[in-house]
Amino acid sequence: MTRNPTDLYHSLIRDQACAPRNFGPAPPDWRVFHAENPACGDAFNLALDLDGGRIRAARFNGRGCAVSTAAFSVATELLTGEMLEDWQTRTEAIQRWLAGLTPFHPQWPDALRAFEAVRQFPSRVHCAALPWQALLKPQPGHTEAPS
Amino acid sequence: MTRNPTDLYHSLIRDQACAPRNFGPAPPDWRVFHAENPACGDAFNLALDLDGGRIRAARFNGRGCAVSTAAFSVATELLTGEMLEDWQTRTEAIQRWLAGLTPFHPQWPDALRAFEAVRQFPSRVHCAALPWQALLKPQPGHTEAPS
Amino acid sequence: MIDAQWIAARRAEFPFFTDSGQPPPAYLDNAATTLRPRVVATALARACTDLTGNVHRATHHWSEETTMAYEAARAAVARWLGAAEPAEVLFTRNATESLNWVATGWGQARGQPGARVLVTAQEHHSNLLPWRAALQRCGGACLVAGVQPDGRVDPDQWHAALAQQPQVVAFPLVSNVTGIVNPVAEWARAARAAGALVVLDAAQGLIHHPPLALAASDFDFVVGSGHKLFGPPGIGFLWARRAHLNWLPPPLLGGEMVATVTATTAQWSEPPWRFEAGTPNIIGALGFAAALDYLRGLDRDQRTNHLRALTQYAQTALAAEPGVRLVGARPESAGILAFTVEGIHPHDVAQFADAENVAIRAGRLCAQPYIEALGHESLCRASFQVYNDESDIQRLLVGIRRARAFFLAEHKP
Amino acid sequence: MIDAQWIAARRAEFPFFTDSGQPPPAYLDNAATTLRPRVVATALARACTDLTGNVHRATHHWSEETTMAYEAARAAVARWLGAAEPAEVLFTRNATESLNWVATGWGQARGQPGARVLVTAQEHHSNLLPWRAALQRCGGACLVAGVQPDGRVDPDQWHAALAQQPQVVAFPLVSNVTGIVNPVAEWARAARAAGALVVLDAAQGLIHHPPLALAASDFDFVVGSGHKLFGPPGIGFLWARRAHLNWLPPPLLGGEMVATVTATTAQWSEPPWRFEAGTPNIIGALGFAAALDYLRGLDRDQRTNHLRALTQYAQTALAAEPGVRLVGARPESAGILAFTVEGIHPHDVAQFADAENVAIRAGRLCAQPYIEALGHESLCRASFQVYNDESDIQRLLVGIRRARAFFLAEHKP
Ligand SMILES: Cc1ncc(COP(=O)(O)O)c(C=O)c1O
Ligand SMILES: Cc1ncc(COP(=O)(O)O)c(C=O)c1O
Repeated sequence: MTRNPTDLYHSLIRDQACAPRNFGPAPPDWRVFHAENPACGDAFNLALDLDGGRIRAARFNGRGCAVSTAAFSVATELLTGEMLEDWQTRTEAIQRWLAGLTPFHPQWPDALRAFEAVRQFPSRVHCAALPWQALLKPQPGHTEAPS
Repeated sequence: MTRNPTDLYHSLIRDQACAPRNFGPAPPDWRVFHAENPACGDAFNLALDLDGGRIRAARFNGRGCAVSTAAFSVATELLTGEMLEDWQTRTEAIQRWLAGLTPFHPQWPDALRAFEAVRQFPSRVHCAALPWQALLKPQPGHTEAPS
Repeated sequence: MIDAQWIAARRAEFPFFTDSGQPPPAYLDNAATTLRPRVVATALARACTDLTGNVHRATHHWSEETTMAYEAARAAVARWLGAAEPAEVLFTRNATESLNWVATGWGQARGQPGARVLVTAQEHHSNLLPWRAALQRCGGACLVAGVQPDGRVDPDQWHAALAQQPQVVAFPLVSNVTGIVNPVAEWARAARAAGALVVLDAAQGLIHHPPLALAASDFDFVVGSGHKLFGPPGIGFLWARRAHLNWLPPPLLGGEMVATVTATTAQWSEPPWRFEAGTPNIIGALGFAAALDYLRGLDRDQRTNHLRALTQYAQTALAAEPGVRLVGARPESAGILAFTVEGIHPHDVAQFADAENVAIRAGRLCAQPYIEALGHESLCRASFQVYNDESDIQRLLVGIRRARAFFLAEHKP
Repeated sequence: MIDAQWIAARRAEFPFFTDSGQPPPAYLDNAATTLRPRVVATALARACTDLTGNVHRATHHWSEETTMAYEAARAAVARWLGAAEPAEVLFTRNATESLNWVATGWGQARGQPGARVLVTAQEHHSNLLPWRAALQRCGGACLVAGVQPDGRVDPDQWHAALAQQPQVVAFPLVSNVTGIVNPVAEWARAARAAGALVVLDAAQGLIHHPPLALAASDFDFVVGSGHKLFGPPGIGFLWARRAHLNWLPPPLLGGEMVATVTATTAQWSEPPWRFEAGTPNIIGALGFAAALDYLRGLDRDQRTNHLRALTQYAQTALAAEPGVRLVGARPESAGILAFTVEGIHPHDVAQFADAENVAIRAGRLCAQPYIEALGHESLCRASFQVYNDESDIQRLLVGIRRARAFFLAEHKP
């Protein structure tokens, strides 16, 4: 055991987890995305105020661990003012980076680097990936199980 | 490997397998019992001419290995003149003896001892037990599978 | 009665400890899966090397020997469970599969519109979802007996539901979340008296439980997993009374389980083989039997006393820890302790525990409805075994304190 | 090209030979299950000892390591099969279960009254009974392409049945009875062109087959078993195209395969985990991966040449033996040889072979309809692997001669 959890909880992650930005309910006409991490019981809604394809504002709501909370908090900041589609096409690559499979993409915003240490903690990759997974899951977007 | 197959094929077994007694079709009004050994593909009918509970005559039909053929041949000889129920209540005990779990019962006819060596050949126990299993399976007696 | 020497002797039997440095790691995730004693690894390697050929198939002596070894493992499980005969024990891959076989098979053979199955709000998903699916298919309804705030199943709700005459009553021996031990003998008696089939999910807690003596019990089906009993993962059992094996449809069709196949029909083999289509996990079965052997070699009273003492120690220590709240903790807990740390997500607590070389589990614990009924979204869980001692609990406390120091201290510069 | 030195090197890798005396036993039951090289036993023991905790469940690093090892085994199988991604590989207990999952799942999701599934008269029961059951449930019909007297599937019948537009076309890579290698790439192309789902039972013959390169193939589902590939029993695979895993219903419900469970609903996890409910056979998966590693280390050409040469040697030797009749023997046989001995039941032949320390299989070989189509009730089968040589065949001949001497000589005194 040489991994240090304080690496994982990079100061940005801790800050955003303890004082998340853009947290709370969103107006009902915003588009809602949903993601869960069944292993830890995290469940979040990400709400986007869309103007055509552009994200005017983003908010999130729900409960989860420090890493997933911070990931959503950071995501709301990054997404504001961006084209939704641009980030939707990026989510696969971000998840691959988090999983340690590919290097950081130079065109991604630096704030994402706060999650660099997650790459050493395989069971936390899902937490950090959660907002990006959500982007591909507009509600209702799950496979509805038959029971 | 110290087991010798010629032990298994005790002279009585070989004789009865090569020249089975009471072999061939039986009149249609005889009561038919059926047993199979799926592992080797043995399948036999045992037909009894019943007078009340007493077996007037017994015949068998089908195809199988030397051990099962001899077992049916011997069984037809042993059963003739006996009460069906007496042998039905005995079949469990005979199978247990064949499986090597219990000693030979002094009241059983000596001819059964020809199958003594089967006890050293676990995969042949089923073959020798087949006629006794059949006794509990008057036709139709199998679980009909749904396909 | 925490006997350091006894624990040291246990640790010496588990490569997990002998292969790791000092201080020994604190493995407190035993409810997920137990560690495996060296004898089990040896049994697997030996079975892999010594057993040749397939079971129940060939005339050659190697196959006969393999068959005998596999059937001896079945007999060992049957003996351990107090079953009437080995044929009542089916080898499955795990308790989840066992429960699916019972629920799906019952639904196919006996499910009717309006049929009712009674479960508890305490269920592991594996004893809930198969029943819901089976009932949905046959047009029946699932009755769920709720839990009290203390985590126990509400007896009034349970008896009221039983009065609705469910065809099946299923419940867990021990909750995998809170370690609560259910009054299963009493429930089984009542359910049987009400004419229901009684299904016991014994995946959790069987390792510490007095012998179930199934032959003389009121249970109809009992399931468990080898990997919670010091055995390897991938092997479990379904015990069923002989009579039920005659109506339970075989879950898988194909080689080995069939006696005769014609162009349009098929006749199944006898139980238990009817339920074991294809080549089974022979090596896993032998590993499981070796684990039961190991378990039988440990004095039961000593095990029980150790577990009780350590659980009480842990309950006391965690209850006294600032910010920690126990969930559903009871004196009779089967070595499982659920808790939360105020203001910190269980996942983050577990991460800090891991940094201290302490394994605990965090999350929904495959029992989401139960956890929500207790007012939580996720929990931390520590669970104990023969190789755990007080220092493991102390190390867990260190992890908790570090997590609190990190997250709750004033951290802005 | 039977290279004694190469065979000796192989034998040294299998404890079966190094642990037994001289002459080495002749294990000719490889179509039932292969022997296991030492590296597999080592891998099992190591996985049992070194892997701690459950997969996909916990935050602690032991569980993470176990998860990574298990997923690496999945990736190894996927690579070996040439799958597009590891998520297309589901771990099952054996090929039989894999086929049941496909047939039952297809029936549930897509079975319709009047649906048709085309199989061949060559099928192992495991690729026949699940389809018949699924079709019976949905009110469909099973089309069976018959075989020619030489044991091969009749191409006219097969194409005529395909013209009836079956929804599914299933066939074996290699017959487990005669070793006949089917033109599976050609069939798959035709079946796909006809709009059918293509299911390949690769339980038999995969070990000798050139890489299937599944991603670029015309198959939709492929199944196999580790124990026929030098791996342990109790672990198999179902490969399915990613798109199919979205409609295939999960066969077992419970822990691990579910994401969210509410009072009335449940949302499944992503494939492949959706299909692996409960604690999986982690150790078996690692043993399987070790076996594939071993297999990959053996030069493919050398293996193929060895097998072809030995099969031809055996075909020639047995064909020349008085009283022996080959059944369905062909030059391209995948190391399997079916035969009868006139006047002696196959079971009795196998018994005399066993007395010579020769393992062969006798009986219906889990393919009763095929054997009956070939005009038999049961057969003897010898099947070959990298560790077999000519002396094994010679010893089999001795057994056959002894059986004939015993049963066919004038024996009355
Ligand atoms: C062609 C074929 N299909 C299916 C099977 C079933 O394999 P398993 O017993 O591993 O499920 C076999 C094995 O005998 C086989 O040869
Ligand atoms: C109460 C209970 N039931 C069922 C299961 C499922 O066990 P398995 O994963 O071995 O199928 C578990 C294991 O977590 C359990 O604790």
